[in-house]
This record gives sequence, structure tokens and C-alpha cells, in this order.
Amino acid sequence: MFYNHLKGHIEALLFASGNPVTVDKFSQMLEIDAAHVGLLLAELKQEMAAAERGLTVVEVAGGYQMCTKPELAPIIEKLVDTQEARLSMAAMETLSIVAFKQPVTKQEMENIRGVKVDGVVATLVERGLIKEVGRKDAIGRPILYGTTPEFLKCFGLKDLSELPNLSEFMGLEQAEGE
Amino acid sequence: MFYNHLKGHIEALLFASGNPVTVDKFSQMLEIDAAHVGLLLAELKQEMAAAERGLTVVEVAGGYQMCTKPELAPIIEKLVDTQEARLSMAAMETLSIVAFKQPVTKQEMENIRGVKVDGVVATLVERGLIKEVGRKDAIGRPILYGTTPEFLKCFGLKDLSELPNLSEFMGLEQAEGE
Amino acid sequence: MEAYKIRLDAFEGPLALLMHLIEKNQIDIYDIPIAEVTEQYLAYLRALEEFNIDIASEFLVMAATLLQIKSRMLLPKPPAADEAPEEEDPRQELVERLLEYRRFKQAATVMEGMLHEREKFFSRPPGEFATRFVLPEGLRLDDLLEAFAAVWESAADQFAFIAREEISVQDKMQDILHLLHRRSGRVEFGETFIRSGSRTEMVAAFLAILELIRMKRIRISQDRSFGPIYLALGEGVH
Repeated sequence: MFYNHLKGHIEALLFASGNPVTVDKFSQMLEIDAAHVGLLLAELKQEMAAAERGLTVVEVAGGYQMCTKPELAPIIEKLVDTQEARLSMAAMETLSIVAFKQPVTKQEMENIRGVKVDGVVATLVERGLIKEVGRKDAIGRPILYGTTPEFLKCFGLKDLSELPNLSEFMGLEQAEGE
Repeated sequence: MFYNHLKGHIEALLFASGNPVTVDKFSQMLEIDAAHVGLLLAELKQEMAAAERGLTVVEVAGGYQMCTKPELAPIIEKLVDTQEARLSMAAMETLSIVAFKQPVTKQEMENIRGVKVDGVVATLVERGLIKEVGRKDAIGRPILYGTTPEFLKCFGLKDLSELPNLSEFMGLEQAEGE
Repeated sequence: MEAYKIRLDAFEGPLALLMHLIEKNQIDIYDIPIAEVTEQYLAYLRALEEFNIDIASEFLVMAATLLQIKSRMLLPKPPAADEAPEEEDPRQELVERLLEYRRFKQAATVMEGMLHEREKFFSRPPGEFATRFVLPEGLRLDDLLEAFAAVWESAADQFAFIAREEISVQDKMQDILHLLHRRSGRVEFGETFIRSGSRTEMVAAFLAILELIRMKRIRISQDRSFGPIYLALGEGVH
């Protein structure tokens, strides 16, 4: 391809950014059109698939991110301190409500979980997984919460449409109820 | 080489570490001897030298570190957010004091402006308009500030001699020395 | 009772506790034996009390709800008239809440799995690029001079209170005008018109210039960028 020499540029940009980089951003930085960026990314990814390579490129949060290959996780864990604070079950449940029902108020989360969610919501906001996205047009104009790009990054999602369909879980109920 | 499959491990470890990794550390994590680590690193580096690759491995601080290739620096710079720096009135006033009275200490700027200048001076230094040029031979050896070449560029000046000699006009230096 | 002791404070809320009871007893969620479940639920709350653990109000609200459903279940059903709509099961609302809760519990489990998978991909922390500031363009020397005049003026105000008036601003204004007249109305700004070199004279001179400019008795001009700056007598004030 004519733009082949730009593959190294993409590799370097992915490395330097750390965060996912959008096709638009590549297109703008490299001054080539989006279609070519797509081709270069695909080629790069294919080359990285070789067994003697340790890195890969994943599509996440609307962009592309350079990561180590998942099968190398055990070796990387020797290096990196992976003692990140894990999300409690309460936090995970609340996060799933926000993810599937967004935009959603604290009251709505509390109705589903049957307990106060102030503490958990504060934690999730602090972690950058959810954020205020507006106000509900109701008495008291309560805050509406939604997920952030950081949420997509953490869960390895390209966008929200990649979330499993909530109705699948309902189907499960019905199957069980029969 | 027998250990060839470990090249990807080294690549991934270099990537995930960010910091330089010593040969000993590699040797311990991969459970191979240091000589082999050296060979694998050399091979990795050679492969990365190919034109279509954007990264390289440099030996630094007693270890090996993954970096973008130096010739790609201009493209990497495009990741940097640029922001038009507006100069506040306070910044402009302080800058004018430095310009006409340089070299000048913060205390001297404060005497003229009648307010603390720490924040403004920090901003001007950050923007590259002024810099430390020495120490005043006085109690506490306070830092002296002067303008930078960047300052000249901003104001379209060839050199400092193009500035009107206000300090002479006002005899500031002498007056304060009294 | 043993089970409760082990998990005394393990339940996030009343729905979690109810789900636990339903799962433990392998109850069909669509046909909850409400009397039995209520009894077990209350037994758990009593166990909490025994251990002096504060019971969150949500648990008590749920206890009341359960007791109410139980009593409604005990009421004899009115004879079913053909036309009358079928009466709602008193458990209906609770079942719906439990189903909704369980749905999100399952969603949470699925999401945890996703998180776990994603954690196998190690990324780098974003490169630390300090935001680069593009310096403003087209700044003029005049901007700098104006800024300096402004700051010096306010500083001079402060000095004026403490400085002994050896040379007054008034005197210096006269002096400058005199000098200008003698030099045919124009003096280069950089040229000194300070006579004694004392601090009070400097201050007075600068204030005098500012004052004369304000009164339009003199003008400051510059023929071209970075050219010399001139003081000149104001028009018609010769």
C-alpha cells in the first residue's frame, strides 16, 4: 500500500498515547483518510498476531488501544502490581443498573437494589466509571447518571451497544420459571 | 533460537513496564539465563529497526526500555494537546516588569505590583516567556528572572536591545539600591 | 439458625436476603410460600438483634411488606364472578421486584466476567504530555509598555503616601513641559530628563508623564514598530 510507511507511525502513536486513539484522530495526525487508517490498523494487527510478537491492538471505547496479548497475562502479572481495588458486589450491581438503564437516578437504582446507593454511587463516580449526565425532568430535578468512556475501556467494550442484551437475562428467568 | 517464543514475552514486558527493565529481571521472570535474554533483546531490537516499525528498545539506566523511534518525534508531538495561552492582565504586568527590569527577583516584582507574584511567575515560566537567569547576591540568594528567546519571538523583537530602556529612565535599580 | 450466624451482616439489603432464602430453599420464584419465607426472614432479623447489630430500616420495611402479603393471602377469596377481572396475586409486586433485582444481579455477574477478560490485556498508562501552550500571536511592544505603565502607576500611588515630597509631581510636570518647549516640543522617550536621580524624582517624573498624558498636554508617539518612542507637546498647548 502506498501509505505502508505510516504503519510505524501508527504503532508509535498507539504506544505513546496509551489510551484508545480514534480513527479520526489518526486520520488527522497522519493526514490520510479514515479508510486508509483502517487498512493500516488491520495490517498492523495482523502482523502482531504472529507468535513471536507480544502485543496486540484492541478496539475499545470508540478507538484503538495497544495492549499486551491476553495469553501473556500470567507473565505480565509478575511485573505489574495488579492489586487494583476490586469492585464490590454492591458496586458491580449498581454499575450494571447504570449501564443497562442509563440515564438513571439514584432513586431508581435504590428501587431496584432495595438499599441506599449514595456510597456506592460516590465510589463509582470517583473511579470515573459513571458520571452525572443531566437532570431528570421530575420533582426535585434529580441527577441522572450514565457510564463514561472509562467504563467502556475497563470492560473492553467498543461502545454501549456491545453490552449484552438485558432481555437475555429475562429470558433466563422465564426459562427457569417454567 | 530455542527460546524464540519468548521474544513476544520480552516485547510485552517492555511495553507493560514502561520503565527500564534489567536483564536480571527478565532472566528471573522468564526463567532463562542472562545471555539468552541478551540475544533475545538484540533480535527484538533488530526486528524493530525495520522501516515499518514505530518502536525501538533503548538501553538506559542499567536496563532496557521500549520507546518510540526518535525520528517519529514530530508525529508523536501531534498527540500533545495544544492550547492557546492567553496572558491575563496580571501576567502581562508581571512580564513587563521582568522585561524592563531584568534580571529581577520575585520580591522586586512584588514591591512594584503590590501583590504576591508566585502564581503569575510560575505561569510565565511554564509558558516559556521568562526563566531563571541566576541568583541575586543578597540575603537568601533569591532567584533572578529574565525573559527568554520565546519572549522575543512573541513580541517580534530581534533582541533585548530593541526594548526601550525604561529602567534607565526611571533609575529603578539605583533607587532601590539606596 | 447456623447459616444466619455465619452470614450475619452479609446481606446488602432485604432483596439480597430474600433471594438468598429463595435460592437456599429452591423455591419457585413465581409461587413463593410466603408464610414460610416470612418466618425465615424474621428469624434472620431476630438473629441480628441478638448480636446487637443495627438493622437497616430497609429490612424492617420489607418485614412489614411480607407480613402484609401474608395476611392478604390468608383472607378468603371473594367468590369469583365471571365478569370481574381476576384479582391480582398479593405476591405479584414482590415477585416483580425480585425478578428485576435478580436480572441485575445476573447482569453484574456477566459484567464481572467481562472485566476479568479485559484485565488480561495490559495497557500502558497514557503518555505524560504536558499541555503545550501556543503563545499568543501578534503581541505588540505597546501592550508591554501599557502594562508597565499601569503597574507602575498603581505602585507609584502606594509610594506616594510614604515618600517625602521632595519633588512634587506638579513640579516635575512643569519641568517636563519646560524641557519640551526648550527642545522644540519633542523629546525621545529613552532620553533621560531626570535631574537628581533620586527615587522621589523618578516617581514624580513617571506620575507627571502619566498625568500630562491624561490631561492631553503631551502625547507619546512611535513612528514604526520598535522604533524610538517620543514625548511631544499636545496639540495647541504651546
